[in-house]
Amino acid sequence: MGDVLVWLIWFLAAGGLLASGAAVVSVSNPFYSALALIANLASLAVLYLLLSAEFLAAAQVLVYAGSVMVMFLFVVAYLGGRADAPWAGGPPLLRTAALVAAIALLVEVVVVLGLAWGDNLSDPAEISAAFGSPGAIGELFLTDHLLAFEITSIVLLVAAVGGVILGTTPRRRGENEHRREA
Amino acid sequence: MNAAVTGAWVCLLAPLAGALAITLAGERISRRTAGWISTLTTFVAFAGALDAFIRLWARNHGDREVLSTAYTWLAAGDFEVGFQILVDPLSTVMMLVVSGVGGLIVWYSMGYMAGDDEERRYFAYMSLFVFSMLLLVEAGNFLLLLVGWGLVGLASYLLIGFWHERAEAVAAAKKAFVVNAFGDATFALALVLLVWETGTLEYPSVFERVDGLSSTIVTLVALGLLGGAVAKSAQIPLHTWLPDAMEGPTPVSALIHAATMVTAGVYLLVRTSPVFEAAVEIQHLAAILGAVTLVAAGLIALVQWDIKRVIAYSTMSQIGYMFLAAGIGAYGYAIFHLMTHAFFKALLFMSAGVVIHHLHGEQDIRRMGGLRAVLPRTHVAFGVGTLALVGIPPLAGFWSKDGIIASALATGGVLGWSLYLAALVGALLTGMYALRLYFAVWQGPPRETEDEAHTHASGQSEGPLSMLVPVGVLTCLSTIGGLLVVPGLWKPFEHWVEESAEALVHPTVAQDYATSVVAVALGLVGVWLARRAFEHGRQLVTDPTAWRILERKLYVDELYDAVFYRPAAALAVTLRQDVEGPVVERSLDEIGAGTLHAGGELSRAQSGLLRTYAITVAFAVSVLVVVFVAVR
Amino acid sequence: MTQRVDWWVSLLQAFVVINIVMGGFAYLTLAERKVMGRMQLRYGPNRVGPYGLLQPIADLVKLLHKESFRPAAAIDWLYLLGPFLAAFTALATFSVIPFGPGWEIAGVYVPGQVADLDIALILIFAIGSIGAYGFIVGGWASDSKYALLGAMRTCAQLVSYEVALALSVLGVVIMAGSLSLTEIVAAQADSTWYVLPQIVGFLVFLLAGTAETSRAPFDLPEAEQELVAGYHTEYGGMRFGLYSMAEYINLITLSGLCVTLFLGGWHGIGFTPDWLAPAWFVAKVAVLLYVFIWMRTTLPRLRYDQLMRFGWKVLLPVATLNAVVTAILVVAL
Amino acid sequence: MSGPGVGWYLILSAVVFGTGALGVMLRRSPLIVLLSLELMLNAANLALIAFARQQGDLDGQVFALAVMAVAAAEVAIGLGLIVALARRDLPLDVDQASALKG
Repeated sequence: MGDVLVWLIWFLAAGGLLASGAAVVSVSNPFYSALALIANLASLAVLYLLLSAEFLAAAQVLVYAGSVMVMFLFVVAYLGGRADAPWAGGPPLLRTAALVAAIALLVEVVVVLGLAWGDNLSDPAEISAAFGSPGAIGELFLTDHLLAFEITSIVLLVAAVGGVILGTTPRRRGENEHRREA
Repeated sequence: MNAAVTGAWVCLLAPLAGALAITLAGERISRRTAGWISTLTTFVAFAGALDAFIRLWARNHGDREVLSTAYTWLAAGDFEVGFQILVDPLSTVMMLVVSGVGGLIVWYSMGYMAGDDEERRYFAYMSLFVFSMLLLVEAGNFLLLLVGWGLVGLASYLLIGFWHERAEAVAAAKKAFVVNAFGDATFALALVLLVWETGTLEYPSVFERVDGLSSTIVTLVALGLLGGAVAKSAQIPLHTWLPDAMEGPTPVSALIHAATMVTAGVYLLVRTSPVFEAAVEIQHLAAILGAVTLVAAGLIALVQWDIKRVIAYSTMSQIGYMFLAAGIGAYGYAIFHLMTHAFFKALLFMSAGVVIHHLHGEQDIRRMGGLRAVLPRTHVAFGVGTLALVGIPPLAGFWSKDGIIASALATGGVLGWSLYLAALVGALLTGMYALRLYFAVWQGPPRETEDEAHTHASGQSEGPLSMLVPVGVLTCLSTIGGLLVVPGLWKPFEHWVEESAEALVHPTVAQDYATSVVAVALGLVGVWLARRAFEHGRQLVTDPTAWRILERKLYVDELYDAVFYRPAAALAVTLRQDVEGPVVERSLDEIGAGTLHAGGELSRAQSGLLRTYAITVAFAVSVLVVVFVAVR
Repeated sequence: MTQRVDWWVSLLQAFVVINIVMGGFAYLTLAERKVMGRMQLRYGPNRVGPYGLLQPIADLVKLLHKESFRPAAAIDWLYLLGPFLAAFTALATFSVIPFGPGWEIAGVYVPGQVADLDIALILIFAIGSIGAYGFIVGGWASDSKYALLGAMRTCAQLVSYEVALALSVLGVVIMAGSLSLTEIVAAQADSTWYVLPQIVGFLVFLLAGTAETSRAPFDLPEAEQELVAGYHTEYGGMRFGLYSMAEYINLITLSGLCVTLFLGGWHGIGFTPDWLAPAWFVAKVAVLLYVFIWMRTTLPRLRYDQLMRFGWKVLLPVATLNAVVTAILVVAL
Repeated sequence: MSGPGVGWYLILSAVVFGTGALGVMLRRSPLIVLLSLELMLNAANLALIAFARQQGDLDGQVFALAVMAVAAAEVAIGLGLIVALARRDLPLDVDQASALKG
């Protein structure tokens, strides 16, 4: 019964993921697009839980859905009518090329996956209860991946400084209070 | 840990603290405060040195060697170097000399430098120098010794070029630095060889293993060390920087270029004597270089006109004696002469400083004369210094210099006799140039500049108290400082130093006194010659060719110019014209033009549109995936 | 450590807890009106029932009977989604807060909270941050200037103070060495209530929490003099009721969290029998709620730039410093 | 692990990635381009975490966390740019922003 339940949840989450992903790309209003991405993130969080990545699921919801996307909605609301841009357009050649490229990528990935399917994608490893816990991930970050951790922190710092500078325009100084959330 | 080491650490760190305090305080303290900080920290260092000395004295004979490690400074595999100091009889003597004489000179500087625009910088440099010199003499291993060695070079460079708006001072500082860097390089190479061959830089283990090395290696190591010593101590052939270094302030000349730094070479020879004893040829080479230097410098000193340059050549000459002593293994006398020389040479420089101060910067002895009436106390001090230099008993120079000459006699053989003769010639020359200087400055009728100065500064005394007291102290020391070694009577100093480095020769009492008679007689002959020349109003060197050769300092500078500088400059010009221009620059131009052209063509692909980029990337990736899959 | 819990027990427990919390919300509104009344030298509601005790019921009935109108330009489904999202997340957060040690009732194990998770603390913040969407979506969908401005203020304020809030808790996490609320409570029983060593964290948490729940003096999003009623200007009837409920339940949850993290959770002073644990928990929460009401009647509202400056330039550095110092001390001692 | 194998997650990830790529290549609103980019990053994250589960090795999760942090930074800067564009009354249309043209 548990097996069926997992499959059911997987199908629901996968369906949500695909549908919301399609919505992100296709709707014309950025506000809806952002909402769709939030739904997408929620579906992803469910999938992460199925993959025993509890901490990542929570972090995803907290950081991504909770803060980043709130900021996104904030900006969309702030821009109001100016946020609307033409859906697509440009030369039809460009559109065709884009479609061809995307489909080519997709087909290739599926083909590559199909080639590898039988060999080593079938049986997942045994894992302990601590798999995906904050403690285990934190320890990895401070030992094996310390450099990556430090570089990430520098990237964040640079982004924070960049955000402040972008928000501080000489023309209207008073408005940059909101931008600091970056 | 025992207290002897505490004093030594205090001695080492007090001047550093002073230098840091002055530097960090900047303009928040007055110039005078800066001077006091520097002076007092140096005297604190002296107190520490005294403490260390007394406590070491109290220990048993043969147990007077304490190594104190603060922490492991460098470690690479088995190789370890600690930040450590060595307190033994030799280093305590050096500590006392450096901090004691140093303290007096820094104190003197407060009067001499008063009113200079950058006194704070000056005192910070002085403290830095004292720290570096103490680090050099207290260093507990070769690497730390090299650190101190380099730092004194730096401090010397900074202080020679202290008046950096004067082109000559800057040039002299550069010259000193370059020549010293040459010595530092050979020194460092010697250390590299040592690490390579013995795997350690600790004194005891190096000295222990040095006998096991091949003679080539030992010779090379000794040669490298000697190179460092020769450059630092301004011995021929690396002596050219010292006379030029007189561009610095006079207290600097007294401290660095007479009393302490230039004698570091002698200290090195004595400290590392086991290495030199394992490479006898090189040790003898040191003695020979010393002998050559002491004669050549004495000769050049006969014809110089600049008061400070005369004293500078005299310094070279006296250090030649010390090298001679260290080279034949008379370590006790080498260090003894180092100490007495520090007293009377610092005294000479400081008295000369009073004269220069009085004459508002005039240094040419042709424009001096008859100052005895104006500066009576300085005259006495200068006179004592001169007689001590010449080696008239019972002044300090007599005891130490004659000990060296007697040791040369005791060595015997062709080498010993040649050195003996050279040293005696040196004694004669010393009498001549020292008295020539003395008469030119103090006796005779006053010259015109002096008149001007007199009218300008009517009522001016011989300088502030801070200048006179150190001069007085040094006068006393120059008078009685030599009594620490009286042949046949007692030799506490020699025994003390020789606990660190056992001497190879011990002159008999008879040799000692016989030498003294000859040497003093020769000195007096020199004095008599100078007196006669002065009375007849002519120079000591009358032959114009000889005069010219000596005035051009034996053409060493010209030789270096011709051998090293000109070929290098010519090569550089050739390379610039024939390689840099046509080959390198032209090719760069071509590459640049080609890149520019290619860039111009390629830039047409840069549409600036996000979507075209994204599509291009996507296509590229899909192609790459196909390639990778196909290749696998 | 964790005993197996039957799924129907959890379901039943969730039902009970939700109802208790909703009841708590109802009487919190009454308590707030009464307390504020007394502080402002008036009586507060006292007509419906003895001492006005039935006032919440009357309010509920009124809200339910109101006509549910909405602006013509509002975006239907988002306009409806907003209040539900807000109320749902507010209720969901309470599920991980422990209010007792767990009991054995008639052979069935009943845990001390609805769900015991290793990462409960992160989960609370995660769900809490989702709650912000209820406000911004509702405000945006109303298609009204006041509502939009209120929503944007809420948005900025929530995101800003969430950082300080999360950082203020870090000290507790470092000291307890766990993100699990039950373990944090247990760690406090072993040592001391973290309000003592973490007094700085506690104060920052209290201030940032006040801002997170948009309570006075940080109630900028609903500043009635400037914005009518903020993001729920265009809401009426039970939809307004849901927003109101979300805010009050958030306040209760925050107080519960504060009790759990800093005030020893359900542990009492001295020996506490297991059955009395929830009472201690409720008592501590009640005290905190009283403090919040007290603050509302006492302190004047901040200006918006002051609010932002306070959050970023005061609370955030203090919280960071607190976390760093705590980390150093924990490692050093 | 009961339920779907890693391959299913990977296919899912590929499809979402393709969708995101399509959005980046087709849409003209910079906001939606940014959102599509996030979609692509998340698809990559899903693949990383799926592999982490399959290998029983947390490295993949660590990378995913780093990707999240970088994505947050990227959104912050992207939004900053968009707001800066809007403040200068420039059109919010990636086809009209070609100042970097060579």
